[in-house]
Amino acid sequence: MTDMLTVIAPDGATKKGFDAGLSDEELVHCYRTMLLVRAFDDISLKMQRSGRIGFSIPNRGIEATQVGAASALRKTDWIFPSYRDFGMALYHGIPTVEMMHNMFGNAKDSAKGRQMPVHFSFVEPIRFYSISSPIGTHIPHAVGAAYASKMRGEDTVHLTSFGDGGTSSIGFHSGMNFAAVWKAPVVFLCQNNGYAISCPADEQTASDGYAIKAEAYGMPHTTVDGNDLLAVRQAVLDAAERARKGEGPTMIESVTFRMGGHSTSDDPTKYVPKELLEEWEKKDPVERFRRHLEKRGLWSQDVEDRLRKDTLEEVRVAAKEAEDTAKPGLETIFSDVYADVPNHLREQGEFLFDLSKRRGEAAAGDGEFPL
Amino acid sequence: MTDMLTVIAPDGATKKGFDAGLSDEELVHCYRTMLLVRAFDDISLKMQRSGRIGFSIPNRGIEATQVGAASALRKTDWIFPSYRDFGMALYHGIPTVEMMHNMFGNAKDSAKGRQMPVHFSFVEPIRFYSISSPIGTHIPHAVGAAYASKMRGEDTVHLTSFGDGGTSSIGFHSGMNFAAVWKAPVVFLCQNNGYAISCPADEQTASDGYAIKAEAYGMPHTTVDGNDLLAVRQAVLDAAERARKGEGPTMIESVTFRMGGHSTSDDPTKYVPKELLEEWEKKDPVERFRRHLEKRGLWSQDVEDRLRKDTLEEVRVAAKEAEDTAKPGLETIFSDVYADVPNHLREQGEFLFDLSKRRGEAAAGDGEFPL
Amino acid sequence: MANLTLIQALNDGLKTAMANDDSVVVFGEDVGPKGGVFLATEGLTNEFGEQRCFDTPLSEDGIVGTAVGMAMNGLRPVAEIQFQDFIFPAFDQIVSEAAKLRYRSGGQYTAPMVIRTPYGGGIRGGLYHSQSGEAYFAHTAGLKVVIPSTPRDAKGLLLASIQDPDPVLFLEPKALYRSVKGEVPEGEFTVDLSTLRTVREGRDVTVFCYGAMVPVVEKAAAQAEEQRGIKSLVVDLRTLLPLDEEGVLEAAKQTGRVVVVHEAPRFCGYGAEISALIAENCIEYMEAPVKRVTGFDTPFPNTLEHHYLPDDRRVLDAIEEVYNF
Amino acid sequence: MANLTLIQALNDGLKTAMANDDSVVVFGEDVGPKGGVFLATEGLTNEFGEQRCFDTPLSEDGIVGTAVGMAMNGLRPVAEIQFQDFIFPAFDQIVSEAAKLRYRSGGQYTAPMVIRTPYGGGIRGGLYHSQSGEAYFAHTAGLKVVIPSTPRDAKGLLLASIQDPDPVLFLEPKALYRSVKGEVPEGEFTVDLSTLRTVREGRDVTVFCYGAMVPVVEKAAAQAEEQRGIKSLVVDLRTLLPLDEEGVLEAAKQTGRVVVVHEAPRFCGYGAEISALIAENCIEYMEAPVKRVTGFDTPFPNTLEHHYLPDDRRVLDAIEEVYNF
Ligand SMILES: Cc1ncc(C[n+]2csc(CCOP(=O)(O)OP(=O)(O)O)c2C)c(N)n1
Ligand SMILES: Cc1ncc(C[n+]2csc(CCOP(=O)(O)OP(=O)(O)O)c2C)c(N)n1
Ligand SMILES: [Mg+2]
Ligand SMILES: [Mg+2]
Repeated sequence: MTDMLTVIAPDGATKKGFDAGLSDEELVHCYRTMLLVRAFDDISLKMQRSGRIGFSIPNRGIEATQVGAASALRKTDWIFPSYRDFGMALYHGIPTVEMMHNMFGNAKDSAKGRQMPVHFSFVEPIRFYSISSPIGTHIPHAVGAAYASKMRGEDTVHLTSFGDGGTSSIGFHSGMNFAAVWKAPVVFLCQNNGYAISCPADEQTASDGYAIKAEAYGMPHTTVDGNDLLAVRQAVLDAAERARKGEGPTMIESVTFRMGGHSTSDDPTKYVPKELLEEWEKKDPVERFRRHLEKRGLWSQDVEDRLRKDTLEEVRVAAKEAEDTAKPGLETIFSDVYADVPNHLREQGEFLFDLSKRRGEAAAGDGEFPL
Repeated sequence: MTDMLTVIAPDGATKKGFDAGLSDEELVHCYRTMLLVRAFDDISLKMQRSGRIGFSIPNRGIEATQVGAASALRKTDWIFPSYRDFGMALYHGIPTVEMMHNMFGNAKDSAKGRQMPVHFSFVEPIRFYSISSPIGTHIPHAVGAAYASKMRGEDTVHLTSFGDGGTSSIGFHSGMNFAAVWKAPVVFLCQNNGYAISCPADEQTASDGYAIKAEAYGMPHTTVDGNDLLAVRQAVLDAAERARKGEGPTMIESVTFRMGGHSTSDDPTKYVPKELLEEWEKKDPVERFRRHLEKRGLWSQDVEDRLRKDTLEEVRVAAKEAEDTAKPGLETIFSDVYADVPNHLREQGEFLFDLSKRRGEAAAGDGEFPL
Repeated sequence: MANLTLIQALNDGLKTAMANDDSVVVFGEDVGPKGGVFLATEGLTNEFGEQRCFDTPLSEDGIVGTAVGMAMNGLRPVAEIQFQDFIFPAFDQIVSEAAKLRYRSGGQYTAPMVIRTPYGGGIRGGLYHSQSGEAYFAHTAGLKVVIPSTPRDAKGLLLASIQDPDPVLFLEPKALYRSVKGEVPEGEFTVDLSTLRTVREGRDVTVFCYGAMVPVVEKAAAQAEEQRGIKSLVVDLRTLLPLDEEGVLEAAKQTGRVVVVHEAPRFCGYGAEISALIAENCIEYMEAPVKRVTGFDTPFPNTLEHHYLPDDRRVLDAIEEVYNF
Repeated sequence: MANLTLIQALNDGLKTAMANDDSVVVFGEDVGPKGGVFLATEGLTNEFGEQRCFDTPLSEDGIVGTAVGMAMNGLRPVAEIQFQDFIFPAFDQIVSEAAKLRYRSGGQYTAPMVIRTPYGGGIRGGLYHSQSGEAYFAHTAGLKVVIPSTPRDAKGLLLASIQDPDPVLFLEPKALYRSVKGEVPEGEFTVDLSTLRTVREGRDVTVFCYGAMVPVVEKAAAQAEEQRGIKSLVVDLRTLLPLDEEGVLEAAKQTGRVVVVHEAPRFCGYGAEISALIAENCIEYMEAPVKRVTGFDTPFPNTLEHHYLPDDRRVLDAIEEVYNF
């Protein structure tokens, strides 16, 4: 295994004179964001179990990669995320309630309740690209968007995030190849979290890690300790720098571990060895960063208690508001298929409006379908 | 550029004591096969220009790669060829006339006149897999077939051949990855002939050559001088050996040059620099091997004259026979869609038979359609 | 006979096929130790070993492409695509390769294989875990397209598909995986492909349906009879390609009034072919124009999916409409 | 006005679009220096530079996938797929991404882009250089599907497609590239999408067609009139999705006798939707069942392609059949 870029030692220390380029406030913001992701995870899981939402994706273990990467980007950059990148959105100040609107698929959801939970889409305050379920399809999108930025002479960076499993997708192959040929300003962030649902690395590919796949495309690559927030930040900063200078794309493999199930529908105990999980729990990225803050004198039990209370409260309030928000209107079934609603859709819409009037919304209860 | 495996020096000499493992007869057979490919090319081009056939694919420049690779395989092995691998079929004794039947798409064509010319399919005397126009789709087929052989404990090798452009296809990405994970007995032969139609290497990929792409899959790879028949043979022998021993797949990049157009519809002068072509003409693979035979005392002008006369004659006779063979019957439009002809196809067939009876075959002239 | 859910019947079918034929191999994403996200392949790796039931890398193109290679070289691959929504990366391998191999090679190479995949709505899956793509495949000569709606058919059609000499796309109505239960013969047994199933007899209106819409239509047909005395002939198409066209026309002629139901969008959906076939071939028997009840011509929504999916009320309205035409 | 072939009109359309809008970029395999295998893009790299017209690696998935990214970030990409037969590796990007992006993002991200590709038979291309896949795409909500049949429409519809806010699949009848010539307005001009073109007036039989079948139908219609005095109303659909359904029904009602013609296989082909639409919506006007004249339900053959493709004789027979019904 190629050795990894590391900045924060297990005990939280960094090399003398190392400068992460983050103010104390920003460092604390990073920590708070990770706690916010955990709060979001925990409350979402509870809500899913109690049937208040249908589905969620746990982020436990990946927080440092998400937040470290996000901290290296500007608001003018684009993020082409996977469905396991909550922290990137939260770091850049996308309101928790906006994300909860999506979890509930309500009328205020930017996706208008059309997508499953965790399929976020935002344009403000940063472009957090609409998440698609198919794996890897967003990778060439980042490359095309980057080509456009480059053609206009902007110094915008396009970061696309995907998993270890995502490297087997066709979008990875075409996206990496096109980006390298075009010297497009893209950062390819592969989050190697050990599994693709139940498929472990050695069944996913025979390569020694994932970063080396960049060799196939003549693209520079680095491997970083994904549980080390500052290491991930540094790797993305360097890659973004190259991109802005017109030197082309970089692939970063962030080695981390999915400490939860793949989703709320998954039972990882069926395939994740207990010892492996325990081993990684010792490397918890949040605890690692906490120690770093402590060494810097930015952490105390008070701070901890306040942040945890805050973040839990923030998520609770957001969940409550989202849950109390009305469902999308019937018209959302027919709008946004095209810029204008064509006649056949107008007719189909009128049919449905009329039908639901005749039957009264009563019949429009959810969960009618089994499974 | 990684250095290449070479066996035959430009002057035809090989290192002292080098043994290609080929008898004199076999060495001459290799040479004759290359001449046969050239004869096939030349006559096909003439026939296409005079409208006797619709299309052909030139092989000039690639003969050593085709024949060298074929010479390393057993009759029990499978070849999953590209459309530019005539030499592999001819080396293994697939009758020239069988190939001509396909060029004319007549009743004796193994594809029953359904495919374009050069889309060969054979099962005897070696499995030369049905050629498909879509690039790269045959690569995972070789991997699946290899999995089956491995599962049954056979020592069969599956060689799949594709071009530099083919490495950008999705079949390359999935085929290479699956083969490496499964340790499947596959030899991936990438014929880097400089162009994908008009697209040169540097627009196809940013990698330094193509063999290095195997790194992405944790697969061993070699780069060979593709105009050196014995070097290609050696590389394939070694890869096949690994495969038979259960050590898994190998990727071989054969560096050569397409000295003709992409096809009879292409005008390469629009995009191939004159100097580049001239440079490669000096490296002609047939001449290179001829010198080697001469050094071995296997070549004389008499031999040359006889072989050239022979091969031209063989192709002419084959072409004549194929041209004189009847067209496929109307039923071939409806058979082989499924193992049995379902009712709706039976009805459609009867409709067509009846129609062509009513109109008399007269109306069934070709080339009615423009372009 | 055992009383099984549809997913249990599929699992039973796979076990039966693997036990009776060593050349049957099952693979796909998460089908091994995890047993598939819907547990259709649960226990297979344990029982038959890692060589015969195993996980693959995340590539549908690779899954289908290697299945074609296995099939041409003596195996009987049964590949799983985790959701039909994710089959499109393999579209080229299915449409250009598996479906055309026998034809283009004059029968020298063939692809006897099965691609299993869960399709359809009802699980709050939104755009990408709910689609019904049958029409994309039913337009493809050389392919067979099968959709069961009962546990018995699920096993019998699956075994027939695995034994079939041609490639079969086997679409599984995920909404019915656990919601329907029924008697299923034990061990080897098959249900012939390209045969229709009469779900309910009736002389007033003929309703064609398949997959997860069958129980919905049954419910509507029962209501039509109870509430209005309209007797519906309900036909489960089961095999969409090749279709038993004679059987379809027969069933249409029996009532002269036809409703076609599917979840997929209407425009260029499978129902268009059924509607066209009937209108073109038995116009003289028709008392009313064919009525299609389908999903809307939009992507599949999430929160409002129950408004998108045809339900018994919409089917009942249609039955009455053609009856009263 | 200039007298151009269809391929010249397309080239003129691309030049016009690129000259009037810097955000228009053209790319695909061999579209640069070579000018495309059919020369549709000839001269563009010279005139507009390598940044705006360039070759790509051999990946349709990459071509369409990057086009989506360009489109959402301010460019107007016009991607070429060398043959429609080779579009399937991009099927996922077209169907799952381009077509669904606006919907799934609530309009935050959109994909105004054009995918140009030559389709259809007539060049002795066999299985993989002859296909007509329009039905695979016309079933996809969120996508627009356009097929011109004259040089004028080729340019006008192409410019309208490039300006359209939604993704457009622009299918070009390669058999007509050089065989039809006609007057084409110079400079900027558009032909509205989702409008039909009346090719020939007539009150006896309505024939719906598009692309390369239009000249074939015109020939047959002329024969029908000369030889039998049957006057055909010939309609070129031009935009298959979204379809002008009212216009189609209007044209059908005018004669009550309808023939639908396309090259693609019949089963679940585009003609099924037209046939179903008419049978369902204007049965009371119909004097005869709709007749479909299509390719056979097989892959596309090579040597015998002239038997596979509908020709004027087959169309004429159909016109007479519905006329004499
Ligand atoms: C094309 C496609 N195939 C299959 C799936 C089903 N699926 C959803 S997530 C997933 C695993 C992804 O693993 P990885 O890329 O490592 O990301 P992670 O979930 O570990 O973050 C699979 C197979 C899908 N969404 N898309
Ligand atoms: C999927 C697909 N896209 C495009 C084409 C059109 N095409 C035919 S050959 C070719 C170039 C192939 O180049 P390469 O792989 O280098 O093989 P070569 O012809 O040089 O031997 C292209 C683009 C195709 N056949 N299939
Ligand atoms: Mg993972
Ligand atoms: Mg090449």
